[in-house]
Amino acid sequence: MIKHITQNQKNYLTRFEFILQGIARPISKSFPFQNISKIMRENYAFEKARTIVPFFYYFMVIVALYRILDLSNIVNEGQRIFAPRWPIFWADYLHYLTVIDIVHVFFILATLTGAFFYRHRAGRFIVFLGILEYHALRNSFGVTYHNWDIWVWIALLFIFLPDAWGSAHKSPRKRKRFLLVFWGAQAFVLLMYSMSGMWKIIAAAGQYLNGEASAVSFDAFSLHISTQLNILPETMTSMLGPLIINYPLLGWLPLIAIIYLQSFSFFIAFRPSLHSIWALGLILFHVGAYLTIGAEFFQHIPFLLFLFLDSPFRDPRASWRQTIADLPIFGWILGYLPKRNITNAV
Amino acid sequence: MKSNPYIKKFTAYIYDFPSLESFAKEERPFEKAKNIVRYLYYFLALKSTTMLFAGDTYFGTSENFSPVWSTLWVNLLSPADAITIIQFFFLASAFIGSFFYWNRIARIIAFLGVFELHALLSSFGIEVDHAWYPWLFVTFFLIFLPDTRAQTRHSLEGRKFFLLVFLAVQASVFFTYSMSGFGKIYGAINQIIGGGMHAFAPEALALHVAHWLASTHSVSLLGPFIIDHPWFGWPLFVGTIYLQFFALWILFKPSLHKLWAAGLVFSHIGIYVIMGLTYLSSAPLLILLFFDSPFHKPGTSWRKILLDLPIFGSLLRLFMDFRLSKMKK
Amino acid sequence: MSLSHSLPKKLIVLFLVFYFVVGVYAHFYIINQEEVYLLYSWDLYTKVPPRIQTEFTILIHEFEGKRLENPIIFERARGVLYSSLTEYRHSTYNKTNIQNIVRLLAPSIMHDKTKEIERLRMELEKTFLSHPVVYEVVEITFNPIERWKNGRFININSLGIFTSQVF
Amino acid sequence: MPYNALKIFLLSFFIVYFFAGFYVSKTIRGEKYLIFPAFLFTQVPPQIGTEYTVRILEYGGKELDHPILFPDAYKLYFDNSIALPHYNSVIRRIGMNIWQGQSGEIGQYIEALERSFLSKPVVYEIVRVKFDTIEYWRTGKTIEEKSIATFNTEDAGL
Repeated sequence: MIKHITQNQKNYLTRFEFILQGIARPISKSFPFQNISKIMRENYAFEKARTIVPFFYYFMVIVALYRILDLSNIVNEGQRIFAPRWPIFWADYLHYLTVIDIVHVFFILATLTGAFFYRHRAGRFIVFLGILEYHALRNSFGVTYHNWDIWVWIALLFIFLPDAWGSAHKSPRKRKRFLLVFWGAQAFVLLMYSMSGMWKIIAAAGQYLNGEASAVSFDAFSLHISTQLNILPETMTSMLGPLIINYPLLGWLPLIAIIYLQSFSFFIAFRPSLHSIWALGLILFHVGAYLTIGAEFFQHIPFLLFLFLDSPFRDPRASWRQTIADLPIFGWILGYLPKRNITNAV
Repeated sequence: MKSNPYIKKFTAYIYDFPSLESFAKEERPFEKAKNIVRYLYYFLALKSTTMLFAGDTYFGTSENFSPVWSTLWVNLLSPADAITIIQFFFLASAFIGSFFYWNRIARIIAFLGVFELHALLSSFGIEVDHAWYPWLFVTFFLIFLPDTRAQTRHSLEGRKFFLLVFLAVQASVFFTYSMSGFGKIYGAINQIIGGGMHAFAPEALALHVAHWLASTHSVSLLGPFIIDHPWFGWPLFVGTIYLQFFALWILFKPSLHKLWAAGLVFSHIGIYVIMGLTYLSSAPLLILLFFDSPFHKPGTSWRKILLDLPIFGSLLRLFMDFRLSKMKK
Repeated sequence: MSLSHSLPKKLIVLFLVFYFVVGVYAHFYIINQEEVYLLYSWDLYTKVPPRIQTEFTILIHEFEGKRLENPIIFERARGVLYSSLTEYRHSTYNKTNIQNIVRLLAPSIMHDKTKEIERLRMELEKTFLSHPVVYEVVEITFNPIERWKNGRFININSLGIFTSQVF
Repeated sequence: MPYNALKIFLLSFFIVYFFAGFYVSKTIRGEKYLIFPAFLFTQVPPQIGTEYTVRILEYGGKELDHPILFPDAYKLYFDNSIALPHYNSVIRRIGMNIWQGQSGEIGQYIEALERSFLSKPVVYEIVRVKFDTIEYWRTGKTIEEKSIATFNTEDAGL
C-alpha cells in the first residue's frame, strides 16, 4: 500500500500538475495531425478514399434524377413567393417555370458529366455548379432550407482533389493531398454536428443556471416534442412523439446521448477507429429525430455512410479495446484506470 | 459444325467475353465488385429513410387492400400497422445490409426487407408494383455471394464465385430491359404481319404519346412537340428499342457498360420528358452497377468500343475483314 | 516535404475555422439567419422549450359564414382555413410565415399602431382561403405538454377581434 | 453451392423467367405477382383507335341530364383509390372482355371500379369509343361511341 502511494506521488508530483496533465493529455492526443498524417502515409487509405469519391458522383446523378419526383412540389411552392438567391441571378429575366426546368435539366446533365469526368477538375466543378444552382432554387422561396447545404460544400471541397487517378500519378505528395481533401470533407460534416451540439450545451448551461427546464431535465425531450407537435395540424403527429410525451423518462437518456454524439463529432475526425460507430449513431439520431420531432435531415445520410462507414483512415487492425479507449470522456476515464492497476500490481 | 471457320468467326463477332477466371486472377475486378455491392445497400438505406419521410402517402388506401400471398399475415393486423411494420423492417434491413453486407444472413434480411416492401406495395389495388422489381432481383442474387469478410483475402475460386454472382446481378438488370425490348420488337412484328401501324414507323412515338397523354389526361414537357413533329420521335423510339433489346448482349461487352447504362438512364429521362412517366427505380442500379463496371478494362480504345456495338459493330468487323482479305489478295 | 506546412492543409483548416466563426457570428448577431445563404450556425433545437410558454396566435371564430362552436387555433387550421404553401407533409414553411406575421401583429395591436395593423392584417388575410373570416388575436399561456395532451390553456388573453376583408 | 451448380441455376433462372414472362404476357392481366414480363408499350396505338370508357347515366340515385364520360367524371365521381393510369387499364380490360364475349375475369375489375364511386347507387355503361388518336388528344373529338353494356351498382355481381 505504502509503496503504491509513493509511486503515485512520484508520477504526479502535485495535485495541480495532475489536473493539468489530465486536461492536456486528451487534447494533445487528439488535436495535432499526428495520428492522421501517419495513416495518410499508408497506401490502403489512399486506395480506399479513391474508390469512395466516384460513388459520391454516381450518387449525385441518382439524387439529381430523383429530384424529378419533387418537381410538382417546387412548382407549387414558387407560385407564391419566388425570390431568387444570387446563384440564380439570371432567373429574373425568365419565366419562373422555365427557371425550374433549366435548373433541373442542368442539375441532371451536370451530375452525368461528373459521373463521366469526375477525374477532371472541370468535371467536378460542373457538378458543383449543378448542385449550387439547385440549392439556390430550393432556397428561393423566402425560407432557407439547409438540408442541401452539405451537398454543396462537399462538392466544393472535392473540386480541390488533386489529379491522382491514374496509376502513374501516385506521388506521395499527391496522395497526401488527396487524403487531406477527403479528410476535410469528413471534418466538415462532423463540424456541423459539433456546432449543433455546442449550442445545445451552451443553452443547457444557461438554462440550468437560470433554473429553467434544460437539456438535463427529465422532461426536456417531451417539452421539445410537445412544442413541435403543437404547431402541427391536428391530424399530424409523429410516430414516437406521443410515447415520449406520455413517458418523459424514456426521452432523457436519448437526449443526453444525442448531445454527446453531436458535441464530440469534430473530435471524431481525429479518431478514425470511431468513424463507423459515429456514422451509425448519427444515422440513428436522424431517424430518431424524424420519428419524434419530425425534423428531417436525410440528405446527410449518404455522407455518413460514404465518408465514415468504411473510412479510409480506419486502421483495419484496430482492436475493440483501442476503439473504446478512443471514446470521448469514457475512453479518457478508462485511460487512467489500467495504468493505476499496473502500478498497483507493481 | 464447331470447326466451321465461318461459324467460329460469327460467334466471335457476337460473343468474345473472356472467362471469369481471367477476371478472378486479377485483384481489381474483384475489389471493384465488392465495393459496388456495398453501395447498393447504401442506396437502399438512403431510400428507406426518405420513404419514411414520404410516410404512408407512398402506399394505397386500406380499403383497397388485397394481399398477395407473401403479405397474407397482414390480415391478422390492420393495413396501417402493416405499413408501419414493413417500413421499419425495410429500414432496419437496409441498414443491416449496409453494415454487414459481407454476411449472408444480413443479405437475406436485406432481401426480405425489399421482398416484403414490394409485396405490400403490390397489395393495394389490383396492379402489382413494378418499381421494385429490379431491386427484388438484385437483392435476391446478392444472397448467393460467398460469405466473406471485407478484410480477408480470397482464393481464386472464391473470387470466381463472387464475380459470377455479380455478373448475375448485372444480368438481372439488363435482362428486364431486354425483355422489354423483345416485347416491343415482338409486338412490332405482330403488327407488321397484321398490316397496320408498327413500332418502326415514323409516327409510332407520336401515336404512343397522343394515346398515353389522352388516356391519362396528363401533360408532359415535350409530348406535344413530338406529336406535332413525329419525325423527331422516330430516332428516339427506335434508339430506345435498340438500347433495350441489346442490353443483355451488352452484358458481355464490358467496354460498353458505361455508355449503355448512361443511354438507358437518358431513355428514362426521355420517357419522363415526353410521356410524363417517372420510372426511376432502376436508374440507381444502372449507375451503380455499370458506371464503374468491374469487367471493364481501363484504357479500352474507342475503336474497340465502336466494334463492340451491336449490329453496327458486327457490320464494321465484317467490312474490315473483307477489306483485309482483299488487301491480302 | 512536410505535410504540416502544405498549402492545402492550411486552406482546409482555414475553411473549417471560417465556417465555424461565421456560424458563431450568425448565431449571436444575425437574428434572422435566413438572410445568410449557404452558411449556418446549426443552432437547431438549441434551447429546451420552457414549461410555461406564452405565444401570440389567432383563434378562428367564424369561417365561410359559419360560426364555430369551439374556436380553432390557427396552427390547427392549416390547410383547412389557410392555404398551405407547400404540399410537403410536416413542412414548417407556412407556419413560420404566418406565425411571424402574428408575432408582429399582436404587439402592434397592444401599442395601437393603426398603420402597422392595417399592413399586417392585409398580409395575414391574404393567406385565408375564403372570406369573411372572423378571427381573434390572442395571447395564450400554456404548458406545452398539457396543451398537446388535453388541449388545455392556462390563460387566453384577447387582444382584438377582426373580420377579414378581400384586399 | 458449387460453382457449376450456381452457373446452371442462374442460367436456368433467366431462361425460365423469360418463358414464364412471355406466357404471362398473353393472359388478361399481362402479369402475375413476381412475374413481370416488362412488356410495356409493345403495341403502337393505331391511327384510328378504339378505347373503352365509362359513361355515367345515373349517379347517387339521380338521373343525369347529360350522361358524363369517365375522363370528365374522374375526380368528381371517383375517389383516388386507383391511380389514373390504372383506371384506364381496368376499364379497358372490362371493355375488351365484354366485347370479346368473355366475362370470366372481369368480376374483380368491376368490383374495383364500383368501389371507387364516391356515392352510390350509380348506373353506368361501358362505351366503346372510336377515334383518331392524335385528333382525340388535341380536341377530344370521337368518331363513334357505342354502348356495349350497362351496369347498376345495386345489382349483385354480374
